[in-house]
Amino acid sequence: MNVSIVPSLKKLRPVAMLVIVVLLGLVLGYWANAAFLPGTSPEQPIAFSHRIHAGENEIPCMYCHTQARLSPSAGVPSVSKCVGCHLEIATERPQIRRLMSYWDNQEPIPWVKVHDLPDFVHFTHKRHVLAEVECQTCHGPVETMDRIRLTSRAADGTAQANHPWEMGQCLSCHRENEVENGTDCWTCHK
Amino acid sequence: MVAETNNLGYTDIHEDVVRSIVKTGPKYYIALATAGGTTLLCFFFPWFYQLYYGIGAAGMNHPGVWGTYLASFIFWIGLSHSGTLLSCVLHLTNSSWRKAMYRSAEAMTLFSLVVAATYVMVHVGRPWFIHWALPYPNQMELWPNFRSPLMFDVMAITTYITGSTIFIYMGSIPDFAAVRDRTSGWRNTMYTLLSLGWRGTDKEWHRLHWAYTFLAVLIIPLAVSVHSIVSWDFAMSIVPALHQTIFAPYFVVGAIYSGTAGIVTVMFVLRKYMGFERYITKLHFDNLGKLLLVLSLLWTYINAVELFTSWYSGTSEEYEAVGFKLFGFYAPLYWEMILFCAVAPLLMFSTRFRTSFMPMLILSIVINIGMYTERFLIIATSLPRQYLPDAWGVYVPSAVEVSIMVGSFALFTTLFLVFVKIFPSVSMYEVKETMATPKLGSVAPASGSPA
Amino acid sequence: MSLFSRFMDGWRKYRKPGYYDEFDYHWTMAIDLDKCTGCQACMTACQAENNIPIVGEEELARGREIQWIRVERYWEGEYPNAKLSFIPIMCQHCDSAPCETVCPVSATYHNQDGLNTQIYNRCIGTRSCAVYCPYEVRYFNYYDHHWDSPLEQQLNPDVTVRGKGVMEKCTFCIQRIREAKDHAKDDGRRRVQDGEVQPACVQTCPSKALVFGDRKDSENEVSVAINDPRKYRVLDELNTDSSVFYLKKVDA
Amino acid sequence: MTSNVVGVFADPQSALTAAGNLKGAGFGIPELMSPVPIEGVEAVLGKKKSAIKNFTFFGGLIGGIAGFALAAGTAVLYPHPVGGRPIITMPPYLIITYELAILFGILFTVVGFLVSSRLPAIRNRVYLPEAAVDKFVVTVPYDDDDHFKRAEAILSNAGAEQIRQLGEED
Amino acid sequence: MPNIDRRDFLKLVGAGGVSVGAGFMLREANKDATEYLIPHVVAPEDFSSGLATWYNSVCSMCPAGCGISVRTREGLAKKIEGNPAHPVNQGGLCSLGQAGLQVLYNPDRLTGPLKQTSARGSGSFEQITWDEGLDQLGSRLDLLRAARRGNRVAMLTQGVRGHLAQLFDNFMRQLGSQRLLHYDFNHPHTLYAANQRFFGQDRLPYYDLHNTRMLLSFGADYLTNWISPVHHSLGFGESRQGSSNERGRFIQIEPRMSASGAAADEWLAAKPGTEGILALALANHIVSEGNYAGADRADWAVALTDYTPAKAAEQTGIPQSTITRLADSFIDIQPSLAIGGGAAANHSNGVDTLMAVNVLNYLAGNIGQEGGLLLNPEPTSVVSQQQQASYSTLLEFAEAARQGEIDVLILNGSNPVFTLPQASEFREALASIPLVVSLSSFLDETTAMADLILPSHTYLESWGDDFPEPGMGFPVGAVSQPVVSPLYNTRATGDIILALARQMNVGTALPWENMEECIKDGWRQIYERGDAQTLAQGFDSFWTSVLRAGVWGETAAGDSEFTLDRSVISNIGVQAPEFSGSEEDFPFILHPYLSPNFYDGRGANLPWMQERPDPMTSVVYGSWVEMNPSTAKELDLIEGDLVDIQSLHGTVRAPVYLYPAIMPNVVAMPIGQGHQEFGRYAKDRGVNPIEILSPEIEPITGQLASSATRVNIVPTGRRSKLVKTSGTSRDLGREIVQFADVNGVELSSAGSNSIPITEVTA
Repeated sequence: MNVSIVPSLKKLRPVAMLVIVVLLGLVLGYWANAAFLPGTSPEQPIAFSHRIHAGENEIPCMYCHTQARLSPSAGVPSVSKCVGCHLEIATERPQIRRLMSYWDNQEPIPWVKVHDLPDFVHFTHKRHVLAEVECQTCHGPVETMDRIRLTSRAADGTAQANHPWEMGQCLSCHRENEVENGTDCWTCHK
Repeated sequence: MVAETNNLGYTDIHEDVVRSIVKTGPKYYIALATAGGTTLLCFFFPWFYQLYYGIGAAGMNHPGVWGTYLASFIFWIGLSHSGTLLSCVLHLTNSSWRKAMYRSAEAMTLFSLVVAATYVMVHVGRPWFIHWALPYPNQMELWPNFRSPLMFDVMAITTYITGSTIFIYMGSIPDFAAVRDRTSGWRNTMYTLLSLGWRGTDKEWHRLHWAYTFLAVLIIPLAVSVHSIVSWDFAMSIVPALHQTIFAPYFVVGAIYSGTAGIVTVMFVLRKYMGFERYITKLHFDNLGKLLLVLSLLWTYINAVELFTSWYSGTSEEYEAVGFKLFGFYAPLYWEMILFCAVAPLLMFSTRFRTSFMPMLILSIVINIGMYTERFLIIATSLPRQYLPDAWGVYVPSAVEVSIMVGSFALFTTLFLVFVKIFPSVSMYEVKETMATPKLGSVAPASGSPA
Repeated sequence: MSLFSRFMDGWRKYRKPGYYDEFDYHWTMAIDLDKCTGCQACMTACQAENNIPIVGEEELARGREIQWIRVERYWEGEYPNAKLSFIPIMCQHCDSAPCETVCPVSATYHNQDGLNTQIYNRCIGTRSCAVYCPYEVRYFNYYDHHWDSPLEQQLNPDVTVRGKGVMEKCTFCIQRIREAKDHAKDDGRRRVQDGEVQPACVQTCPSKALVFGDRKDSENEVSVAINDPRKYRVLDELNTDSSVFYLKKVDA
Repeated sequence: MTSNVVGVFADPQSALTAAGNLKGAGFGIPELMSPVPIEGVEAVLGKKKSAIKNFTFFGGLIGGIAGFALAAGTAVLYPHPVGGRPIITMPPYLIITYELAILFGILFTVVGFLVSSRLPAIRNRVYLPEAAVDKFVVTVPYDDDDHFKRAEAILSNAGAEQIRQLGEED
Repeated sequence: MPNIDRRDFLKLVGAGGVSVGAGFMLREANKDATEYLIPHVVAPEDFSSGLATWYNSVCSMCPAGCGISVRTREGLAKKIEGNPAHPVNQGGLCSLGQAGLQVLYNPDRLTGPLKQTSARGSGSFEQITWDEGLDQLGSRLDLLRAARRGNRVAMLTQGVRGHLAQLFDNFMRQLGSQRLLHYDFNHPHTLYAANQRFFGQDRLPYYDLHNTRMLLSFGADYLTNWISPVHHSLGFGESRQGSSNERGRFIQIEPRMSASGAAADEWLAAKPGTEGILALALANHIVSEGNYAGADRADWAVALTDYTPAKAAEQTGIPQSTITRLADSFIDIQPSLAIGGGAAANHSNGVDTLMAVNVLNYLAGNIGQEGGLLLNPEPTSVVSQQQQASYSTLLEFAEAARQGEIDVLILNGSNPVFTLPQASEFREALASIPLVVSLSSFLDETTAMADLILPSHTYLESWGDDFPEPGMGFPVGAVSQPVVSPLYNTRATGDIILALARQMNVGTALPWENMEECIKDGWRQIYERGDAQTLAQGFDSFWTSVLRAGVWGETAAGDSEFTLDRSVISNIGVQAPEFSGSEEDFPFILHPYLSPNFYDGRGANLPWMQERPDPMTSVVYGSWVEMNPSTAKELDLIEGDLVDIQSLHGTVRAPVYLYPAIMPNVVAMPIGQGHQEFGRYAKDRGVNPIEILSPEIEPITGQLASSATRVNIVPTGRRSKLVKTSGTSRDLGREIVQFADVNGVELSSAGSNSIPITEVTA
């Protein structure tokens, strides 16, 4: 008679395969959802294109997001600001008509938030803008996006699409630029 | 020393152990279902409720921020102390009476630790982030704070669980091999893998012996450090009545004390219900009784010292703490503890008491009730009455806490019941070592079928 | 920065105790017990500023109050010579804080403001810091708190709402300190000036019993107060080296 | 495929004698399989040395260093000033060192055991289930029939209950 | 690859498929909820998301009139702080003032006009529109006015000042009604009367606590609820450890130690109601010792002959030596100041007691002195005279209602059903009024009895102004402006009145479109009376600067000369107080006091105030009855035992609290809890001691003598858990609060003070 663990391992093979298949399936399903239904570029009530505004027409970011250099939040422009231009420009396009219908009803436009930091994070646009951090550093190449897409900054400094901001990303940038107290927890947390 | 077992042969023990694993009666399933059901109902259900609601489901408050969860945690850690520690000590001192009981004692260690580790999850406010207390690379670049006594705990308990698991497993390899040959189907597969292809060659025995000895040498100081560290969770604070130098030895002695009592309980159950009457004998109870007696006296002594130093300090904080313990809200529990842990064990001065099974069982349970009370009182009488009298309060456990406490015993029982069906709960080869070697030419019944 | 230089940097900076002296600020509070009337306006101010939850009678009866600052009362003597003294107790922001060392996940530590800080979202809820704190000023969220609508509209957006399982405590209104630093930067200043920051409790105190400032500036009001002969620290014998100083009540 | 002569004995002493005789007859080192460790094996088959203690020692050493490095590195690379203590606080870090030294010591001991005892058994090995119950089995590989006969003789002289020949299949 | 048969393969495919789905769902469940960014349609000028905007306004939580600054973010009010520019509070603010936010955001606010649909008090209301509501009331008023029966309309409001008060007055005059009643439970009628008689002034003087070095307070809880507590706290702090080298001394005389008593250097318990006798005994000693050298010295000597310290010691229970010591130090330490109020003034001899206090100030030369008592100049602005109704006025009104003389009652914020004793039978009187209309923002006890509710804005949503009373020694006014846009379908009180006026076609007398215009118009008059510098800037810029600062004042104080009318001297005298109930049947004197948290009960619907521990006892969410530990021992009671407190006029039940600083024959109860309505936080919580008060009055003013009720304590044998945040209020020698002498040298007074270690705190 002989003894070895190999035959027993062979007997376990179907079970092992099942486990592997299930695990792979879970990962695959999770990944597929993340890749194809990321929810990081939601449809907006009006198909506003940053590519046209910021890219082709080279309107500066701060023209609409006036708050960014003054306040923690960048803010979205009021409806009147959009209308200010579009009373004249491209008035016949369907999206502009849609805008005008909001204006006519004096209703705000319910833009869907894309870059949404958790409640416990204190982020101030003002300090970053004043430190001359480019908007694109965090928001990615906005001027090329028709629809805004969640973008963060990878460790190597490149824009990382569909990936939410994580603490390590803020931290590495703060470290690189030797921000004063840049790694102190209370600088970014509240 | 082996007077009662020398009329038994190798095959007897072999058959008995294999039978205890393979032959399963309905009683076992009823017991398992009861224990499992109770675990589900009393442990997991209230715990999930607490996860949903928050720790507020328990009775903790300000300033009594710790409660029975931590008391139970210490209790289970304490219970874990005797098994492996005692086994290691007895292994190194080559005490042969250890051999029939140590496997289940070690199992007790292991499962106590599992329950204790679960209690950590029950205790913390946000167990879904408990991994932050483990050192692993993460995008936040944030690692645990290794200055914290709680981190000592994390490291010590992880090491202790790992060590105990390995120790019990290593000692079981030859027995897995023995059971492997008598089983078929999934059991055979399982035991083949568990035994790693053990054959019992002289080389294997030699390596096992040394590895086992080194493990024992490593685990003894580990076990002592584990409960010292648990005590430092308290003693490193500046809470009156907790900030005590004697706490580490106090906890270690208390742990071994309650653990040894726990072994007596487990011995009794194994002996009575698993059919090991022939291997677990009066001798074991007698020896454990002596050990318990010594530990009880030691424990009493440390308690007295603790009271004395607090009283002698003369500060209002310590004085009030002692007063509250002795005569305050929880005074009945305190005196219950003294009765159970210091007075009742004196019965064991009598040899007749030590060698009677049922009284020893009752006493061992009584001691553990007392020891649980001790842990509860350490928390419940000190934290709510610290330095600022205006902030004083009272902590009373809630129904959820009591239920989880009961459930934890069921969880332990469930694990143990599963254990006895997988592990040979008495170490065959070591019992065999205590027997006379078979005589030349004696005929043994054929066992197993040759390939 | 390379890992090695980071290591050396950290080592050099924090090698020896006493590195707190090198920190940017050393925020300190002085409380004149001779002025304190026990009115508890500070408690309400704190509750309003820091989103401290409304706990409810049932939970209060179970001792689940959350009061970042509380006014303790101590009676002395019996009628007709009974005497009552009040003392506001909040996080003392100890330099040798027992709570900081015990946190296994570094959720509480000392920051460059010389404050004992608590990072709520790092907290896993072991509650050990509350055990270790001799002042018992750390409060635990035993469940998710709830504001009857529309009371939630008064919540301060600069302060997070702590969820269940998290420890919380006085921050010396760090959000105000942060705002003041922000203003200082806008004005091209390196440092916050004296009087620019007042925690909510100090701001509101009707009898002006509370004084707050940076101890590093030896000229300001708080530095004067903590050099008063009446100054003492509560539980000083525990060597917590706290940043809250009390001025003894005058017994005339 | 190697073939082995296998002798089954009822008591350890005769098995030992047989093993000694086999060794003396130039059969290479015989293997002894037994339900319990047999005392005096080393006297017959030569002193055994194992590397386990080295594993344990170096495991402990590595663990200790790793533990201290873990604690100190963690503290220094992302400093969180705590309680005014120096960044590398010896007493607590020594506890971490101690615990990790033991943990690594244990893990390395296990590795040492597995390596030195050649477990788990991937290759097929000669085995008799009786050896796990109450029999003492001596095996020794043989090359040809002549060898087998000689071994058989030695074994039966020593009092073997059975003598069999077993191969190691792949 | 090992060979897998078809079945196994299918199984694997199946399992894989299920797990892919599970992974997909897992991710789906982990996704955050969608959040929206809602922009403005047109961005307002002063709005900036993420930044706070501060608006200055006036606090209306109590009559002190502190200035507030409200922090708003994104159009929501976030915090109320004291306005540092306002002379009354100078940045400080009490708890109740800060909790004003919870008036605004109270979940129990009335959100729109309501109409009672069945019997009164049944609580069944239906929503109506403003037009319907205003129509129903306005047409009724118009009819009555047209029929010249305007006096059948009554208006009962909480004390209001400024242009709103003027508007009310004007409105009622147009209607032809004299029944405009301002009613506050805590209004110090006796203080006004005593000052009127002594100084001939219809307003309160300014009490200069800041500079006084010796304050003698007869029952006035000046740090909690007497007149202007925040201002007094400022003064207290300044006097204690301010810029002066000499530390002010504070002495408090009252039967139950209040917060002011705790803050005092010395607390003395005179028998209830004998504080005036004590004051006159001090005066007697001052005069007899020759410490008063005025021309009228002889008159005083005659007037005070009956009030020798020896006699007073017997009457008040305070030793003669203490009396003479107090009198001497009152003269020796200058400037000194005596004030009176609270329980001392709420007796049948209240006015006399406060006159006696004024005598002390007069004899010590404190009048018109810095650190003493400064007479306020005539206000340059709107009338600040209070049309406050006393208890007897309300009784008269109730009688009129019962006689069927009242057709319409308009309630504004006042809650007489809660703040009047049951003996007044006010609730029953309400039943005789055909139409009761409430303008309250909350469903309080009185509003619950209304037929029509026209809910008004809270003060944070409306325009208003205020002129603090007492003045600061110089004219001060403050404007309150809306800091948030209205939350609900409510209207400002002033706007409701103006709308009613329009409905009644009396618009010419009340020509304003809305309250904002009314206020602005009123302030134009203030502006026009201003000096050249003010006028030079133009009204608009004046108005903007007032709004920005939140407060306006003239620094020049009018010089107010004072000479005492000789007839006052001969009328000085304090009678023994009268109590309702015999000492045998009712052995205890009930000492009801305003809770520091709820004022007269109006704060009870604010959760912050409910959770604020009572400063003295740390009790939250409930009522209690305080008694001396020795009394409790005699009655065999411990903390938490429920007792019945019985008076001639009713019984309430409350748990016992052992209070170390209360006279043994006095039991004290806080006012504020015991609401039957008033929202979820206040309803059915604790008891209201006002209910059982005897309708004893102070005869001169008609004020309720609320401290003149005798009660009996009957143990019920039941217990209740007294919810409090404090563990043990003894420091057990731990020196948590430490004491020093004035030079900062530590005193070893603490330490001997220990309680038995077995005390259980639960």
